[in-house]
Amino acid sequence: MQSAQTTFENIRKDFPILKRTVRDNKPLVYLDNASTTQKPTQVIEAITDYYKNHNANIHRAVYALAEEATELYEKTRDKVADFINISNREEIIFVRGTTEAINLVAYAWGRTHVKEGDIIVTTEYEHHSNIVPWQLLTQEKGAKLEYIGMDDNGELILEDLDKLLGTGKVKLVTFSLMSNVLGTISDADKIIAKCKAAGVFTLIDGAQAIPHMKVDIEKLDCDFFAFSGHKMLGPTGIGILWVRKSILETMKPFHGGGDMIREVHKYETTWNDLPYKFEAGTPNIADVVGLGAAIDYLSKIGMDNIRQHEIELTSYAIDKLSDVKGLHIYGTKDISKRGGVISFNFADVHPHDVAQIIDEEGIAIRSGHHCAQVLMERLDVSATSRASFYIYNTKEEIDKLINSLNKVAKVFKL
Amino acid sequence: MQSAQTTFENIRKDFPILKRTVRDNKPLVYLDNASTTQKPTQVIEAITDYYKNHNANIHRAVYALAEEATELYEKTRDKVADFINISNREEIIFVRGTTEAINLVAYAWGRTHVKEGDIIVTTEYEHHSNIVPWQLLTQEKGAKLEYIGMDDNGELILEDLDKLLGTGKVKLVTFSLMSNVLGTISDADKIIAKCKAAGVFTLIDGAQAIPHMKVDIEKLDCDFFAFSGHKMLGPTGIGILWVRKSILETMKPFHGGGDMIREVHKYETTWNDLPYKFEAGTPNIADVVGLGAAIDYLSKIGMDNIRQHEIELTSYAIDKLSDVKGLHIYGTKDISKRGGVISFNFADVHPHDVAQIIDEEGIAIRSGHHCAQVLMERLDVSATSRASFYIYNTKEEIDKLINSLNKVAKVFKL
Amino acid sequence: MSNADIYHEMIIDYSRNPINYGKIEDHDVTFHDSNPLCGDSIDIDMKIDNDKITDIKFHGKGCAICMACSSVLTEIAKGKNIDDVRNISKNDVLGELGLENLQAVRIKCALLSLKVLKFALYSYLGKHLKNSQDVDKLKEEATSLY
Amino acid sequence: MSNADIYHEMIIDYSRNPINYGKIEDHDVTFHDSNPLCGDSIDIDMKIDNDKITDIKFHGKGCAICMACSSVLTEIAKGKNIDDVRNISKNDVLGELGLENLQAVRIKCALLSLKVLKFALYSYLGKHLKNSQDVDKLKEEATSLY
Ligand SMILES: Cc1ncc(COP(=O)(O)O)c(C=O)c1O
Ligand SMILES: Cc1ncc(COP(=O)(O)O)c(C=O)c1O
Repeated sequence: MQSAQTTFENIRKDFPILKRTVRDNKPLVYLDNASTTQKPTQVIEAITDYYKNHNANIHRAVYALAEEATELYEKTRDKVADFINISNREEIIFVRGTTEAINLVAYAWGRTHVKEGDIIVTTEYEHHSNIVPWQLLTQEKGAKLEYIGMDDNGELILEDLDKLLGTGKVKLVTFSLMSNVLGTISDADKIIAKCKAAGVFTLIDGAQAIPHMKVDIEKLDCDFFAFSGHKMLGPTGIGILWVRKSILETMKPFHGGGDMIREVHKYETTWNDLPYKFEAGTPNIADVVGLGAAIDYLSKIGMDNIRQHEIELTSYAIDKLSDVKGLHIYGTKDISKRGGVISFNFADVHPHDVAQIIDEEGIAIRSGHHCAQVLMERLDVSATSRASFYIYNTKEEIDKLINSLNKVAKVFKL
Repeated sequence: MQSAQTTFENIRKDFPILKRTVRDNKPLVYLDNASTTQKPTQVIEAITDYYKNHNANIHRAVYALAEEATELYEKTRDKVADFINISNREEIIFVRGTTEAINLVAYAWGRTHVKEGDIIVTTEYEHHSNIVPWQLLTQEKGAKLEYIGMDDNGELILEDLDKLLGTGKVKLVTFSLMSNVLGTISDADKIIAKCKAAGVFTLIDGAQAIPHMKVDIEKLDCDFFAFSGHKMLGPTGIGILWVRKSILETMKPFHGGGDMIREVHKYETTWNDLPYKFEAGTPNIADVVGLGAAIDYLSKIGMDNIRQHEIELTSYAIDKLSDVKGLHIYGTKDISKRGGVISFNFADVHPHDVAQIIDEEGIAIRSGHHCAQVLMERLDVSATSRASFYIYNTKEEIDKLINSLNKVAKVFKL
Repeated sequence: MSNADIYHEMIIDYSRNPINYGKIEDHDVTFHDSNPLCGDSIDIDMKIDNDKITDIKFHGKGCAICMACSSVLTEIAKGKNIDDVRNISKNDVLGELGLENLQAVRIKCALLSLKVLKFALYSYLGKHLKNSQDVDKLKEEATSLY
Repeated sequence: MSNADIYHEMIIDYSRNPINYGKIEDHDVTFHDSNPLCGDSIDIDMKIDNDKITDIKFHGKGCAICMACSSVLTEIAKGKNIDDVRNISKNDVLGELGLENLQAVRIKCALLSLKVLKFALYSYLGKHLKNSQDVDKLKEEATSLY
């Protein structure tokens, strides 16, 4: 491994899109990484190499290409297992993304195991994809959806969890390891310990955590874990659901179709082994291969170095933003408890207007509810502006963001 | 449009993989197109251009990249609408492939509208992905799955349909427009007319038809239509579900999450407009763009020219194969009723052994049950060998296939 | 038009001091909608007397564009006959603020209130009119605004 | 080894004339499994007397590799003690036919019958043995064969 310093200096040249200019010839400053990340040449080339040299449908055919494609596809499963530190590759299911992963659990586990009167617990700072599937499930089953509240520092109120667990009716506690709005890193160890003591399953939405810090699932000891490839330098259209095998074995199939069956007869069917039982149809083979390349790329830099880089950027940004008059940052300022996601509001200017004005300077940030309307209600705002960082971002880019905010101030006569 | 002749002569150079050699330096002869097709440079470049120049999450952000990405994504929806001739772009839902499309219908339509005692009708020559989802649904609901039988010519026995419709209990008739094993083109006009007369919905599995012939959904007048991008020169991981709007409006959401909602509150949620209600989470943006390029490519050649090219190849292949001693071809030999898919068995040699031996000559065909075990039972075989053609295949390649079969005969002392 | 030029004086003013902002407690019709992608959310209340919009107010949350357009729209509609209000086009609203070339994603901010207004009329007319086909056209119009 | 070289005399012979092919009507144990990807399907019946496999037969459908390996495997197992049969490894079967370097997708054809045999023993021992941990190891072995 190279030293972290040199690594991050050289990283930008791996990302072709960073050479782009936008609007009036302004260099692109991409600060919407919590939404999706850019892709390095290594990932793009893994995909093109797949199509130019190995493309075939997998698992079934005996010819050379099919053999190569199958091997490339299955190799990524091993890489994922390694990356999140789990020993059983059969527990890894390829899906489209975090959203599909959580819905798969809600259907294939939830529809079997959740009954009338049961409680599913989520949190006030979840992404819609970790709320809506549980609303659909609990409404269908006559079960209840309850929330762990958030304090004004942007941290979960674990007493809420204690109270809910005390009812004895909780079947599942689900929470994001890192909030996509506030960047808060949840105290997963504590939550999981409480749930384990109560005999309750835990699902972690790892969409924001996985790209930005080392995650060791064996150590976390949760039961379900979901994340998306496109937020970790990988292609769109691919994500991971990990489920503990003993639970996976109690789950009904979700999608029916090719590859997930053992024997199909007219009126009954038996299922394939894990994980294939949950991978019906032709999978997104090329993007699985691309995800493998993304994992290689991240591993080479080292997740701890990435976390360190983001801590530096985020501290710097919080400092600078705090100096902007009228600008309010949400969530904790304790850097050890947050990732590189900063949500803010700027005086009375609506976040859309902020985003649009600074877009003219080439700066890409997100504005809106960030698919977290329950959190917006909790914060009593309709929207926030959000800047989020990744490995290729620099302090100079943060300076540009700050400068562009001056323009907003001017336009809105702040 | 160029003349068909020149078009097909020049096509091979668009496909980088066709320059590959396999095994002992043998030029690749790819004849497994019913499984997945190869990709032209134009499609591969659309994907890389997306990642190198436009990548961003779609629909929500106001910055330049997001605007470009959204436009590219939505433009493919228009291309698809055009390609299958439907006027309402809101009826087009992006999914992973045919399998997800059919499962979406089974969940989001079936779970609401199919009741105990109802009948779902499929056919004996369906792919598992058009059987298993209906087994799961009917078993859950106490409904029944029934089959339209197939005659010895490989065609559907429409009297079976008449009898089933006569019960008055049929809710849906689902069938593939082209069989992936026999190549039979279903008599969709007749089936749909019968179903319409009985007030019964129809779903068409278009996975095999769409890549190989002009399909006009408005004219077909079915209610649901599903197909996969990867079988029509497009990337893996993307497919289409089309649903008539009046039906789509009666369907419950399937996956819950980002983008499919209108407003999320803690305990209730309202849904987004069509088609977004059914596109939860970050979609497979890059591969949607790639699919758009595939449609452009196919449209430029012209679907009628493609069909004509395949008729020539298929007639030629059937003629040549018929001359091979001990070789049995399944299905009709009436070329107007079949596409470019030929399933056969060669004396007493198991299809795997056939496929493996000719793989040494660089020839890629499929062997096995082709995800159609119900059909295998009907044919009373455990497997077949299958060669399937596409725009880049040539008569010379068919000659090579025939020659390679001589080697099989020699090894197995036929 | 550069995208930033849309933030001229009038827009900024309206966003801070929207006109016709508020509720009408004894409205004859009210309608609410929101933009699923950005969270902008608008309610419109109306008093209707003898086929005439005698009063109209809006409230909700939105960006400067959304607020300015809602102000302009309600101003255009106030005092007009239903038939005239039905015919308000998107360019009537956008033109007033020089926003004809707004980018696609912001068009939704600009026209949310027009959509809400059309749906409000649709729901009002549904209760008070015989010709349902005519009313359905209004719904179509509202749905296809953006 | 070129992949085509696997089709030597012995394999072709066994595929046409498998040995130990058929059913045992009064078997003490029987097991069925299939390969989900290619459709190969094998049943094994056994007579077991005093911890000894006194008779073993297989039937089903499969390619030449599958048939030849099933023939060889049943031949190895016949007359042996359960403990010895438990210890049959994949190389015992593959080695007999010179198939050690078979490509991944065909390994499943070659070892399907060994998997079925191990599962059959597992199910037999499950009914006749006390030491369940020991039996579970057998299941693990069978599951992880390929
Ligand atoms: C007729 C038919 N239906 C459905 C499918 C399933 O398509 P996919 O695997 O892309 O979901 C296929 C191809 O495998 C097919 O040939
Ligand atoms: C915390 C969190 N969960 C879930 C998701 C949904 O991921 P995807 O859109 O890739 O399905 C996201 C990102 O949008 C997220 O940030």
